[in-house]
Amino acid sequence: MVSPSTMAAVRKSGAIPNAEFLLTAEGVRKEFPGVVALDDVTFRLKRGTVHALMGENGAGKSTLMKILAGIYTPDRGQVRLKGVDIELSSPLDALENGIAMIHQELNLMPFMTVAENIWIRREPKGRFGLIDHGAMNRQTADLFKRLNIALDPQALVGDLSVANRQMVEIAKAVSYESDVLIMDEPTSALTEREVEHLFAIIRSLREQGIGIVYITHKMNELFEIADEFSVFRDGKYIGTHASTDVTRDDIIRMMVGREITQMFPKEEVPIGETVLSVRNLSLRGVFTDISFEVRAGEILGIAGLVGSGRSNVAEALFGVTPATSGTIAINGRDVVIDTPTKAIANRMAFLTEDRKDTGCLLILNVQENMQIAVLQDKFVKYGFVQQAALAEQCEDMARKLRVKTPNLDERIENLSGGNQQKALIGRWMLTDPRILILDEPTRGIDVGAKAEIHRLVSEMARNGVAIIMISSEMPEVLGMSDRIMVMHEGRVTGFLDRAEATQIKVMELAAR
Amino acid sequence: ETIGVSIAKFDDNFLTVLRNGMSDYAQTLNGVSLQIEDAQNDVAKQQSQIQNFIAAGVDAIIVNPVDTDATAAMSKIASDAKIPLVYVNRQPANLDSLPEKQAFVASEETVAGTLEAQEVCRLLGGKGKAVVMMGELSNQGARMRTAAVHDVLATDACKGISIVEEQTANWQRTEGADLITNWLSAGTEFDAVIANNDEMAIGAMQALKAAGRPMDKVVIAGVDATQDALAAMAAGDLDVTVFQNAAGQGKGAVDAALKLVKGEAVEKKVYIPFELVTPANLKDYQAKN
Amino acid sequence: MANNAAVHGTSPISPPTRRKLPSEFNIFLVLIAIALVYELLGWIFIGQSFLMNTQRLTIMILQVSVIGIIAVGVTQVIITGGIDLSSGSVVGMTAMISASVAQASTWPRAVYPSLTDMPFIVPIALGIGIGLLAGFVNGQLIARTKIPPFIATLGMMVSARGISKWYTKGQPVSGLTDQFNFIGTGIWPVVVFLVVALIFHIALRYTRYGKFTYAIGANMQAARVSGINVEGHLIKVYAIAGMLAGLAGVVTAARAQTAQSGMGVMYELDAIAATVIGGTSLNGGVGRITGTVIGTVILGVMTSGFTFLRVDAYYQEIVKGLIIVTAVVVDVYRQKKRAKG
Amino acid sequence: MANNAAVHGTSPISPPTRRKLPSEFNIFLVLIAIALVYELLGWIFIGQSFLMNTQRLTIMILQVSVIGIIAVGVTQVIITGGIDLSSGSVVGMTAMISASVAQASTWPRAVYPSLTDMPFIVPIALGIGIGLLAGFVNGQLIARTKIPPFIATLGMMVSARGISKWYTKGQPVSGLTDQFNFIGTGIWPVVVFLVVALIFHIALRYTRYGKFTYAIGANMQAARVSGINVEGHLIKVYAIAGMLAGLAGVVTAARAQTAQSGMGVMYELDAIAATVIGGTSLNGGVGRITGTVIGTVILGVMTSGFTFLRVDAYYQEIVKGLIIVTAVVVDVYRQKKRAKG
Ligand SMILES: Nc1ncnc2c1ncn2[C@@H]1O[C@H](COP(=O)(O)OP(=O)(O)OP(=O)(O)O)[C@@H](O)[C@H]1O
Ligand SMILES: Nc1ncnc2c1ncn2[C@@H]1O[C@H](COP(=O)(O)OP(=O)(O)OP(=O)(O)O)[C@@H](O)[C@H]1O
Ligand SMILES: [Mg+2]
Ligand SMILES: [Mg+2]
Repeated sequence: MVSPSTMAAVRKSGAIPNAEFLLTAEGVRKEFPGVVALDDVTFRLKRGTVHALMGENGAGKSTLMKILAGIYTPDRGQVRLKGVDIELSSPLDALENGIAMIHQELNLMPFMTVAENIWIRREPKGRFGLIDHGAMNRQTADLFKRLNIALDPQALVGDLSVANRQMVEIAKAVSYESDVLIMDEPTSALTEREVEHLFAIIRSLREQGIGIVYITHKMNELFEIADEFSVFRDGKYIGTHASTDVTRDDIIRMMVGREITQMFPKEEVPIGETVLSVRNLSLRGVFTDISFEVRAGEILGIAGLVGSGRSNVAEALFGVTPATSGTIAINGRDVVIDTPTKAIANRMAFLTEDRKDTGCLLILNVQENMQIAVLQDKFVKYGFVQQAALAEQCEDMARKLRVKTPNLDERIENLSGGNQQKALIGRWMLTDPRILILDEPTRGIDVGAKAEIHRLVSEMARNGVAIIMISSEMPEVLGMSDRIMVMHEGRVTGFLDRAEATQIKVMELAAR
Repeated sequence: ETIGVSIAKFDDNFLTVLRNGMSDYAQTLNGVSLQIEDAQNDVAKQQSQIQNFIAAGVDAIIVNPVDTDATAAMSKIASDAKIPLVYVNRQPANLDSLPEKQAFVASEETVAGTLEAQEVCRLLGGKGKAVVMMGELSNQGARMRTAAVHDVLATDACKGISIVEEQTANWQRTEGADLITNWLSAGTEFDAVIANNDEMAIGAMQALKAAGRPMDKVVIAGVDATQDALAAMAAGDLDVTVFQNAAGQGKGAVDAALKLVKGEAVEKKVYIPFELVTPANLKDYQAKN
Repeated sequence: MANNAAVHGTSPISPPTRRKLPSEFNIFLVLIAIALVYELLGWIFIGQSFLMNTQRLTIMILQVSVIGIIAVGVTQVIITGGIDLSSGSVVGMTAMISASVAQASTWPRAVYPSLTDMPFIVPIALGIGIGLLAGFVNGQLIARTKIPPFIATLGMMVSARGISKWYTKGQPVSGLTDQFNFIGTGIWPVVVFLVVALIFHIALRYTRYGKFTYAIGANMQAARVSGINVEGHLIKVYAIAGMLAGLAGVVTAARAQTAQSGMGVMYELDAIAATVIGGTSLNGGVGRITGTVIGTVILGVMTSGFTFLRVDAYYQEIVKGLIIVTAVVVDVYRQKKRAKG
Repeated sequence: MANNAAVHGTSPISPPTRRKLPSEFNIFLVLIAIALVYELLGWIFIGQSFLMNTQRLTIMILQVSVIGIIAVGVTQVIITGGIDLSSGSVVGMTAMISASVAQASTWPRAVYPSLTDMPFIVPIALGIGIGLLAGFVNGQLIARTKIPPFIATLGMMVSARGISKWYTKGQPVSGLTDQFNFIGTGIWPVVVFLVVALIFHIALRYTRYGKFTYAIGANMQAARVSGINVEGHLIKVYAIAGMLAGLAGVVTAARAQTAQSGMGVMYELDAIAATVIGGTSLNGGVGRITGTVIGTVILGVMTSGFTFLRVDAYYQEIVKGLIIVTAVVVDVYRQKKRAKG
């Protein structure tokens, strides 16, 4: 075993050990209270390759990567860096040994500038040992030019959209000039355009001999960028293959352990009366003149580039940030919705796009998370919560949605992302809505869970619920929607029917 | 014998002298031990301390009341438990109806204000402008001393002295200094500073010096005759202070408590006199307090 | 529980059957430990039992019952992720105001000579009402102007203390009616404390009010999107905390049989300490009244123990600081350990 | 924002150059407004200028310079997302301890008769050292045991106050050497305050120490994965805050030419108020020393103004509470408006 600092010194000296694998993990085990996250897992990363990690939500992908990045220490097993046994006990150890990681959750400092975020701990110093902000901004501009990113180094990260923050994370990871770059679902907040951009960056890094670990739930990305992939299931290592050797169905079978026949189980259901009709809705400076209708049983997809204002429209509909003008009518009657409370009273439901910020009550348990919206008007008598009846409903719902959790008393933060999402869908289904707004319902969700969520959405449509679904994933929008509304910079640029909609047509409208 | 003692506030200079007087005296007596508690200026805490003393089975209790109006409840608790109780330094409101086996040892607060103001009046020759610095507004001593000052300055002999400003500096030296500086900057002119205690008087003195005012033009008066005050008087800066025999009060209280334990008769009120201190009799006091 | 796992799990990894102890259990152990240490030291040094003394058992809780009443309100505020620094000052203010209408006509210097000999319900209602009002103002400030609770309640702390000094120009208010004093005598303060604790224990665990309180503390934004009127609810919570501080003020005045403008100084810190010792997280979303009651009792036991063991007053504060820290350290440590094991 | 929307879009339009006012500008306006109100009221009621008086301008800052020294440390702690309740008590403790080795041999009752007439550097170094130690203990507790900073520093607050009472059994420590007293005379406290403020202004803005401080407060997890030793850094920050409280204690003793165990009571709240009025967010990640200096001066101006306008002592506290709240409300409101407009 060599200490991380010695290894770091060796790396700094420019000596390049000639090992076949940049980074390997053998027989790694990691337990959390009540969960075995990793069990005897093996992973080998070759230099100059893109190695994808695949697996359902909660399979242990992020946990393994966090071990390689020095955030967790494994309970058992051995990590080897360029053939040398090493114990990484802090993120700093990993960074100094050329391992950089883009985390699944954004890890940026919102009140600091883009440049400060990127160079934190490595700020250029000028006179008297003080930080040279000018040099730091120039360095950032150079980096951005190299990566072809158009961002102001002096902008506050808190003012950036999620997509741009993700680009900052990517630039920051690249700036470490590491030998190993781990990317944990870097594209979950990006649309096609930035994804292409990212792939260009990845390809050039690969040519420099850097090893890249790439975690994603998007199958198409796998075939486009990965050289080989490893599959995990329930914390166990299943296998490693070259991505040219297999088909999509093979991978799904390895991940899920069963076949998923239909990715978008959209049913044809009778479309009913108009339920929601929106006229000339505007929010000053954000979106303008949005008009559309949704009918019972209909799924209206909303497509657009990141930042086109889709989420803002949804938030306005639900009264989170009320519109400044325009009207909303439900079942033909004009309604005023300026708070979510009123929206719920009108039997609306809204699954927000940011699970962590506006969805989960992270430190509360699954049941408390599921019941919170329905308590607005049901299961309460004289102020007292009817616990028994409510618990039963939550149990039923969790079973129906196949939420994977030891029990409903488990803190929701210990669930995998996909299961959190299912619990949140359960939160809204309990309210028995007639209008359901879903904002990126399957972001960061594995294929199995995704198919299940799609099935649920179809089922709700069959029961006559009017559904609005915002999604940045083109196949999802095309596969699930009866009609697609496309937005660009806060305006509606067109509607497409299911029959006529294609990826190209949507992109044309979205980029106009 | 064990005597439980509840002191209103530990970080009060005067009460510190009283407390030490008490424990020094107890050490000279055989078999007397004191359990001294700090009520931190909290009535409720003091009441609880008395109850804790009773639970711990002390033989007698000495209380330096935080709030002299809250003594009725304390008297009742002690007399129900049949434990002797002595109030010290601050006059209990129920003084005239104290139950059996209870007594009071102190000096009369109004006397302090009166002695102080009379001497200032004399030094000014009955004419001039004075500023008054009060202690914490919720404190009985502060109110009684201030009232006495007003009374004196209302007498025929001293009517010529007007109070131009009156503010609290919370017994504190730095607050006293800041207050004076604020007054000076507002252009307030005065010939005398009458403070409820020495600390504020010393603060006043420091502020006046810092502002370059000649010290012989201003009469500065305080109460307590603390070491710092006596040193300031020796230096010719402080003109008047009033000696309150803290150690004497402490000793008197312990004596009274011991007598009550033995079932001997004790005066209901034991007064230890205040004494005026001026440069003339300064030497007599430098070894005391 | 083990059954449920099978039901919910797509692939049933059966979880190790964890017997779950309530989180206050830790701190209850700390309480027991402190009491036993005192008991032991008592036998060694004093030759007496610490616990086998009804008088002492009473005073232990009696002396902290006012802190406890405040802490019940503070717990709710802290669960929402806020803080209330004003409670001690509100105690002082409400003690003064309620006492001023509780004076007996026999008292020569009544504040309102025409309002003497009122039935005891009047001063009590007034005290609670003023507290409610102060809390309501806190809540309005926090919910409407979005200033941090720390600052809103710090402002109230300073202002309310000012009001209690101004109210009678610093004069204490005495000569209260026996009726009024009654609720401060004997173990009535303890009864009031425990009843209040019970009510809000039930409110937090079994009512919508409680569920919303936790939800707001866990994630305010998510609570809002889930339809909770966050502003309205926060106002309620701060108003209740103020109301309880008002009640505490009434009890304090009745217990001392007088009101004084300096009453309640620093009580807010003791109440917060009791709450946090009892397991409530200052980050919000976590906490229980049972824990707060235990935390409060720890403070009481500690104080009585000091007197019992004749700990020098100079050391009491030093040790008190250490115990507060140690209690929370033990709690954090045990929770971490349980989370691991 | 309409412009910004375009910026954040994927199409790489170069960002509009935003003219940025520093965020302390708001609070500077509040300061000016308060001063002008006093000026105006001064002419109307007193017939004098409030500001055209060098003596008053000096005392305004002099009387808050100790608070200011503490607030510089507190600002750094709050930027990391923490809080320090112990500073007032540390002032008391360090005042006592440093004064005890600063006594002149002419004083009859020196605490350490063999340590009189020491060169002034000894007591100053000792005071600062003790403060540093207290802060270091705070930092260790917070970083190692993960107890909330509120509790760790509350424990220190109680314990340090206990130590200062115990140290000389409550006796004041007087008869200090002229050398030592010198740093408390004239405008030296103001100079010390401004030098300290300048040093830490530079440290926060232009050194890695500062960047780490902001980073930890903005997102502790992000700071950690960026390779920052979060625990180590927190210990540094709390130690510095303690050191500055120690320095404040030395200045307090030198200014009063004596040390008393009750010194510094409630200073922590004034320091926190000054910090938050100055625009530092209690949520961490945001704040500047310049703002804190302005916030401190606001407190001083307010106090001098009260005396100047002869506001009744009973009303002063009530008004002080209102001003603290109003200052922060104005700041929050203006920031929201700027964010919108
Ligand atoms: N800090 C933690 N405490 C408790 N359990 C955890 C923790 N982190 C992860 N887990 C659990 O470990 C398992 C593996 O989680 P991990 O985040 O590695 O999954 P993943 O494969 O990255 O899933 P996803 O695709 O949803 O990101 C899950 O069951 C998760 O609930
Ligand atoms: N709170 C906010 N502050 C500043 N800008 C905001 C805020 N909310 C949204 N925006 C900006 O408004 C624009 C529209 O954002 P919105 O989230 O509605 O877009 P979207 O199409 O849903 O994109 P995404 O896929 O990222 O959710 C974006 O440029 C976004 O940066
Ligand atoms: Mg993951
Ligand atoms: Mg969106």
